[in-house]
Amino acid sequence: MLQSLLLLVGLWVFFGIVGLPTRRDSRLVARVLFPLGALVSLIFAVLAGSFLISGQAPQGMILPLGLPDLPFHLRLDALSAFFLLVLGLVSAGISIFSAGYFRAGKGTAPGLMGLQYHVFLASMAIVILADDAYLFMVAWETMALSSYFLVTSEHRIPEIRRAGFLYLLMAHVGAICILLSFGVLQGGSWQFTFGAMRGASLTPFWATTAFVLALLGFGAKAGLVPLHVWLPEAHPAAPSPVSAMMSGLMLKTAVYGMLRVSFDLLHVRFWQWGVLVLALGLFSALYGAIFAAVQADMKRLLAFSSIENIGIIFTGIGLSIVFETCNMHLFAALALSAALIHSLNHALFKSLLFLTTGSVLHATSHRSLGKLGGLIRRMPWVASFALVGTLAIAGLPPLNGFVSEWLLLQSFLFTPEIPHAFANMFIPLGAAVLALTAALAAYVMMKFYGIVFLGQPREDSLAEAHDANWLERLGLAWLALGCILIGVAPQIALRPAASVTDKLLGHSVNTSSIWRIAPISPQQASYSGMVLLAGIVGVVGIAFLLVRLIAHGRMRRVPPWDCGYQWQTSRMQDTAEGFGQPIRHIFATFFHMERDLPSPSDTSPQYRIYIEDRVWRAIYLPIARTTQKVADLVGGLQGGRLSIYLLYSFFTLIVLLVFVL
Amino acid sequence: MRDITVVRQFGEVVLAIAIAPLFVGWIAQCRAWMQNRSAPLLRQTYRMLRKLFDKDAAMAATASPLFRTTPYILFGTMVLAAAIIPSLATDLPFAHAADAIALIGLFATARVFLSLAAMDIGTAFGTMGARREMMVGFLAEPALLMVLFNAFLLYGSTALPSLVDGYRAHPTVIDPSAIFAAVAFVMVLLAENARIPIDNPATHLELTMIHEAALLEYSARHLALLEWASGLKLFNYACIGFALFLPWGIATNGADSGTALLISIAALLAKLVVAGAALALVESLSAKLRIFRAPEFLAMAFLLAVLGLLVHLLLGTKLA
Amino acid sequence: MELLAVLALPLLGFLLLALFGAKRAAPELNIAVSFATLLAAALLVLRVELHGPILVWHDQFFVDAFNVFLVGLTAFVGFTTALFSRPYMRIEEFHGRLTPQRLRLYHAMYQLFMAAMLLALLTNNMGLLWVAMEAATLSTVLLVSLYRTRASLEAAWKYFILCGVGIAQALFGTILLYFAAEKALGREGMTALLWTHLNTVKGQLEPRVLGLAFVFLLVGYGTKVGLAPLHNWLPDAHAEGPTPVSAVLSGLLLNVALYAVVRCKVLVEGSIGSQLPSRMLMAFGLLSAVLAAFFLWRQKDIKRLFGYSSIEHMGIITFAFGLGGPVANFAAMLHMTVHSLTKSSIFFTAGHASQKAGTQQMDGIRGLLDTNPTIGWGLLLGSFAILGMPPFGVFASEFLILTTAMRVHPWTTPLLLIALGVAFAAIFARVQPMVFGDSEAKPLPHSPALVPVFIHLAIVLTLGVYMPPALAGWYRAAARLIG
Amino acid sequence: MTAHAYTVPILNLLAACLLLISFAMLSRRRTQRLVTLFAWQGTILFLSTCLVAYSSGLREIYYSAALTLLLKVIGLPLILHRLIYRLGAQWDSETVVNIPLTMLVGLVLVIFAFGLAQPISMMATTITRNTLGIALAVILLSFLMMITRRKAVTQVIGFLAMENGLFFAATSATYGMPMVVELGIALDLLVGVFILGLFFFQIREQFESLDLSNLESLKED
Repeated sequence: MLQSLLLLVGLWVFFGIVGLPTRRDSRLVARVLFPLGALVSLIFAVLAGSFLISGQAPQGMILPLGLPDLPFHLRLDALSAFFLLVLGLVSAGISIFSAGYFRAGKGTAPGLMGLQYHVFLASMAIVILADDAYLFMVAWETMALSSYFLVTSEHRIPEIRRAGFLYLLMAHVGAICILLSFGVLQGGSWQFTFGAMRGASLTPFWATTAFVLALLGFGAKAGLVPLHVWLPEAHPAAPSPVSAMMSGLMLKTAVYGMLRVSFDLLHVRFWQWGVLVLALGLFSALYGAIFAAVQADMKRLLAFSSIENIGIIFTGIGLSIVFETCNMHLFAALALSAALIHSLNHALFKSLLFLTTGSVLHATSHRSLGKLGGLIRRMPWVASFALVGTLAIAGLPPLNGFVSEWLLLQSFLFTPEIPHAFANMFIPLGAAVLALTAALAAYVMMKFYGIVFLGQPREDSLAEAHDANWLERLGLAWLALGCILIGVAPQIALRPAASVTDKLLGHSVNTSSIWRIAPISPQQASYSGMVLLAGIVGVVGIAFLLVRLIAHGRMRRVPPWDCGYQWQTSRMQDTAEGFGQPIRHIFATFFHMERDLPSPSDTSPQYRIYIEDRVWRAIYLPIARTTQKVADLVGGLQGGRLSIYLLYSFFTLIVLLVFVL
Repeated sequence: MRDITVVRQFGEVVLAIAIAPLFVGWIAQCRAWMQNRSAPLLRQTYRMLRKLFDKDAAMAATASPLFRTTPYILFGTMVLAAAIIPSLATDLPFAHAADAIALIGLFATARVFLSLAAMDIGTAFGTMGARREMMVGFLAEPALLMVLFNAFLLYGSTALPSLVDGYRAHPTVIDPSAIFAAVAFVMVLLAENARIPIDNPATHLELTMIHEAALLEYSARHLALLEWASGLKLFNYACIGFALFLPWGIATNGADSGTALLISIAALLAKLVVAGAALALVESLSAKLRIFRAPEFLAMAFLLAVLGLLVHLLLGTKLA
Repeated sequence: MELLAVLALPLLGFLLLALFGAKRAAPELNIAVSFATLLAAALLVLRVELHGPILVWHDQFFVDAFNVFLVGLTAFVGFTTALFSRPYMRIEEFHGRLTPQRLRLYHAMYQLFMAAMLLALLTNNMGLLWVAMEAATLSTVLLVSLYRTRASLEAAWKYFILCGVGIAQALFGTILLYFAAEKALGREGMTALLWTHLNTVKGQLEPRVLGLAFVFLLVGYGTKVGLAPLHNWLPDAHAEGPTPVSAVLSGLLLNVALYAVVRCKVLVEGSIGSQLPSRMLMAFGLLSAVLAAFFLWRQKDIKRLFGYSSIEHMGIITFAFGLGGPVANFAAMLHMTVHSLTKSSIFFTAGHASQKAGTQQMDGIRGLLDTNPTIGWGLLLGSFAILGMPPFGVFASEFLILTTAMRVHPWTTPLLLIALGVAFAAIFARVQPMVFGDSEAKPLPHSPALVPVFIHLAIVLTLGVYMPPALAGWYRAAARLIG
Repeated sequence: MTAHAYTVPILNLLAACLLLISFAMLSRRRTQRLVTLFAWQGTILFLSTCLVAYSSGLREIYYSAALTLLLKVIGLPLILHRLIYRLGAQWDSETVVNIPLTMLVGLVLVIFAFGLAQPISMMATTITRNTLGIALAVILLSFLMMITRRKAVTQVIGFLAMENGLFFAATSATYGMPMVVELGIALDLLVGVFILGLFFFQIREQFESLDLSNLESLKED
């Protein structure tokens, strides 16, 4: 199993290299290599899934590479299998879409792009398979590097370069934190294999240090507030399939790492850890949702929504840690499965949405919401797939987004008394924030879909927008199908998640029932998307027939009424800023806003609003300024005068002499 | 046994569909009395629906399929919701398919579809209505969830029927948090159903309307379905309220004799009459808020609900 | 006798080139001699690998696990630099910055420099080590001042004075060492300064004297390593000398100087039996790494930038040697190897890049990937390698160093984190615009020789994912030796 | 040996002279004077080395004494004089920073050096052991001189004086280093001075003066 998985990874790299020589001609890469890559992804998913369902024992393997005392260890267990499953399922869709998407043009040559893309894919797989710190770090940074190249594929645009720089910087600093965390974890055994780390016994202080460092590192990659700043820059900069990969899959590797370290290596030990993660997750969720609501660029909007979803996932993780440390294993399992399933769901619908933005970009070459609109008539396919994604990410039944949020709320609800008063008070508040976030997400996605696809085109150029080609449609359809299936039959996702929690926590939620999920017990809570869907479809159908029987089908096409208002243009629709207005109004404290409103007498009124992340001013700019100050200070040492230099070495000598005296 | 429950389920749904417009009419009547106007007939709402069904639909030229299917979807979701809520009896097959959280999900779905449809035509007022609808929604929804959480925590279940059963099992218990929850719930109900002080269903004053702005482009049968759906929504909310705070008379598990059913129907009607009157009273006594004040109103509801939750955790009665 | 060849060939080359250095074929001759040296060194290394350490000529010369890989490295980088300098110097001549006479000086001094460093590595006699270091300084002084511009003269002058004074301290340290040693070993047969002998009797050496000696040796050789605050000569010399010289300075000279320091540390620590020398090394290393990182933040000149980056990495290596223990020493030697390979390759690309742009100011260098992809990719990958991005070897050593530090001296890790983070931000922020974007630079008169760049990077990459057992064996043995 | 009765005091006397010359160098303004002083320093070094050689009866010390005579008494001063003459620098003097202060610092250094050398010289077996402290003091003083000087030539003289100090230390502590090393050092020194000579001219033609204030352009700005 493991060998074949490795072989598949090798295949990916091989495809990438094969495509390299084709300089400007993209046919081979697009029409052959990407589809093949998608096929490999599919097989990948099948293998991982079968491993997961069959519940086999973990498989290990050692490659004769790496450092002399530390060859590359690989290991396939339930946790990694689950994330490999996610990787395979989603990347299959993305690769197919990319086959239709990437064309020769400005920016990186297709061959090189293909190489970077597949290396990115492979490195993510290795990150998940790695079983020693060194291989993990190598794969981790390779992942960052390849994605960096993908992000900066259109490096002639300064903003994109800036985004790439910020991204790689954050990634690198985060990586160093993870590395230090491993340094603590090996616990003086000088064995960097995860196996040794599992066995290492750490004092509470060191364990907490390792945990916090890991949280910093993985949080930076996952985009937890306040380490999220790179995310809304990098995602829009990248080509859409890459954004889909980063948001849908790369962030999940960070989730994986967090789970691996906290549950598998550190065997969660203190409830305070859980509360910390919980607080961070909730804050990020709310923060992301609020900022997504005020964005005017569709990809930035989706990026912030990624921050929100990551926040939700970490909320689940934190909750699960709290429960686990309070010996409520069943609820821990519930919360963890919620987090896992939400990872899968987010991977599905977020990549779906990013891909649709890609199609929209190709069709209209506009990213700003203020220039789009009415595309549902020009590109019905993309619009309908996007609708699925929108409803799913908005957490509406009967689609998959609702399932994970439902599970998470369940785990929030049925918390019997937690022995720690504060945690106990914290839980319901958390539930409240989560509910608010979910509702906000609905608002955000409504804005996204409504402005891009509904209403009147805001630009004349949109008239000749064309629908996606068949390969792109195939990719979109694949992901949309995933959203629907998991929504209707949550067991598909719950079973694998349960087998993960079985291995990780020794408990798992009840997945006995076929047609509904009742994680704890049917008396307490149960949900069946299937029945719900059937119910809606049934009632709608009956209603439709009845209406047609009782009444008539007569209908006239008329110009819109709009309260009889006559001179209406497409410019009178709400803009993205308009939709953001209530949020800006309610959560004003979150933003740093600069507005200039036109005066009534203004003949050519200009309305401009500039919204900035407070985090910049609060954290990052001060850091930059201090660095600059210190650098100036240090610069004084190199004053250019030889006698001063001699003085330095003289004093060094004297000081050291005094030291040894 | 099983078929009986199915029959009961079906009967409940039919009843809900049937009397929802009546409830709306009743409220209108009460309001008229209180504002000593001459009241419309009780069956005025039915008439209006019939008239609308007869009319030819005038569909905006730019409308997409989404716009046309939305009324049916809205109606469908509301009917489904009615099927989930234990208005008459508690052992309902559908209740196992979707608990209270799913119920809120359903309402959210309905809202999102309505707003999307409102944006579809691309008129100024349509989009405005959609935006405001969602704004009210994203504040009201969590508030409602929090209200439900109180009961959930108390009875350890998210299925409304089991909540009712729980109440019936311990009729004496009154949780101190209930009072917060009740107030919050009423506020949410007002907001969600486009009632004063948030919105006024009676007017089409462009700048203040919320719900009506969303329906602006609809006509004839589509409008009828939407009106009916909003009537159902109000009815559903009322029933949720009953299930949470005054569950008396609802036929619980086991008690599925005809008499119990009759009692429950009678109880439901009585409650509706009172509730309608009370609602009308509230609406007549309060003035409509500026749109900017609406968030504060709902935030208040949300905070009340959360407060109730904390109160429950502090000095709530613990049940086995 | 490979060892003799290794020492004699560069000297021969020095004489030849001093005579014919101005000829058209001088660069080729230079390459040939360097290649011969490389071959000899390869044979020597092979011999050591097969038959173990060597100790010859009344024990005056020796090769053990610690210096064998350095010998190989020095000869190798010497050869590749000679390869690179052929077109580079031709271009400089074409641009009229150099005359054939200067080229003769350059070639002769280049070989002399190689000879001096190989001698420094191979000699067993601490006194000769000092002489060799001084010779290396003198030859490089002439190389740094090759252009005879104001800036280059100033740089060379500072280099000469600072390193001269430093080396003088080292001499005093050596004298003290001898003073302590002669009691243990006696004056006869000049064995008193032989490292191997000293190492055997280090327990009996007078701790007080050795403590004092170490301070002088550390300050002396440390100046050449470029440890802050003795580093001031380094950026000037790197920026103003011709690029091949910057490459060998960074790639080889610093290594050799550090090698000398470590040899001394082994003796002293064995004698005084306290951790003091290690502590000193750690302090110097940390200080250099942090200061250099902040210096990097304010650079405008590309070669100056990478000069400071050399200081930073030397700091890290010194810190690692200070940490001690098998893992840290191992990592330190690995870092020595990969750093010299990476840094020299970076200087190669940087040199061509600035030749192309006609300036060393980084604002003037833009869009390398456009105009000359090989240079662009070389510089980009090289920078990523030096910044410790896997799978390049630099990451492997930093991985080991950081994890060790985290266990042994956790309080140092925040400083290291700051140093690495700031350095990353500084270098990357400057390399990215040079590599990406558009550019309007003219093509070069001679096609650049970038084969060495990619050979170096390939080796560094390999070391990141696979280490040949022989090398690992030497590292381990040397790590044990250093303790 | 009875010789020791005289040799040791004489040696100490010579050492004292050495220290005195170093202080004189620290205070001298005129470049040419400095060269002369440097020559004197070499002479004293030569004498003391001969004395040590005589008293210890070691052949090789005679060689190194000869080396000193050639290099430090005749060779280098001659070269320096020629240089200064050729550079036309014989009359130029420089403003040394506040001589009394420098003297004070020098004094402190001497004390420091003695304190440092005291315990070590106790261990020495040589008859000249007490002079080790003086050697160290000479080194530090010439270091101080290099720091305070502004002119290229004077800085070099300081550098050479430091070499003298080192040589003196070698002889006084251990009767000199092994011959190979001695030769190597001497060679390096010679080459170094040649290179410096080269430099003077290059610097002159570039900057029209040997004032080090010209060589301060390479810095962080």
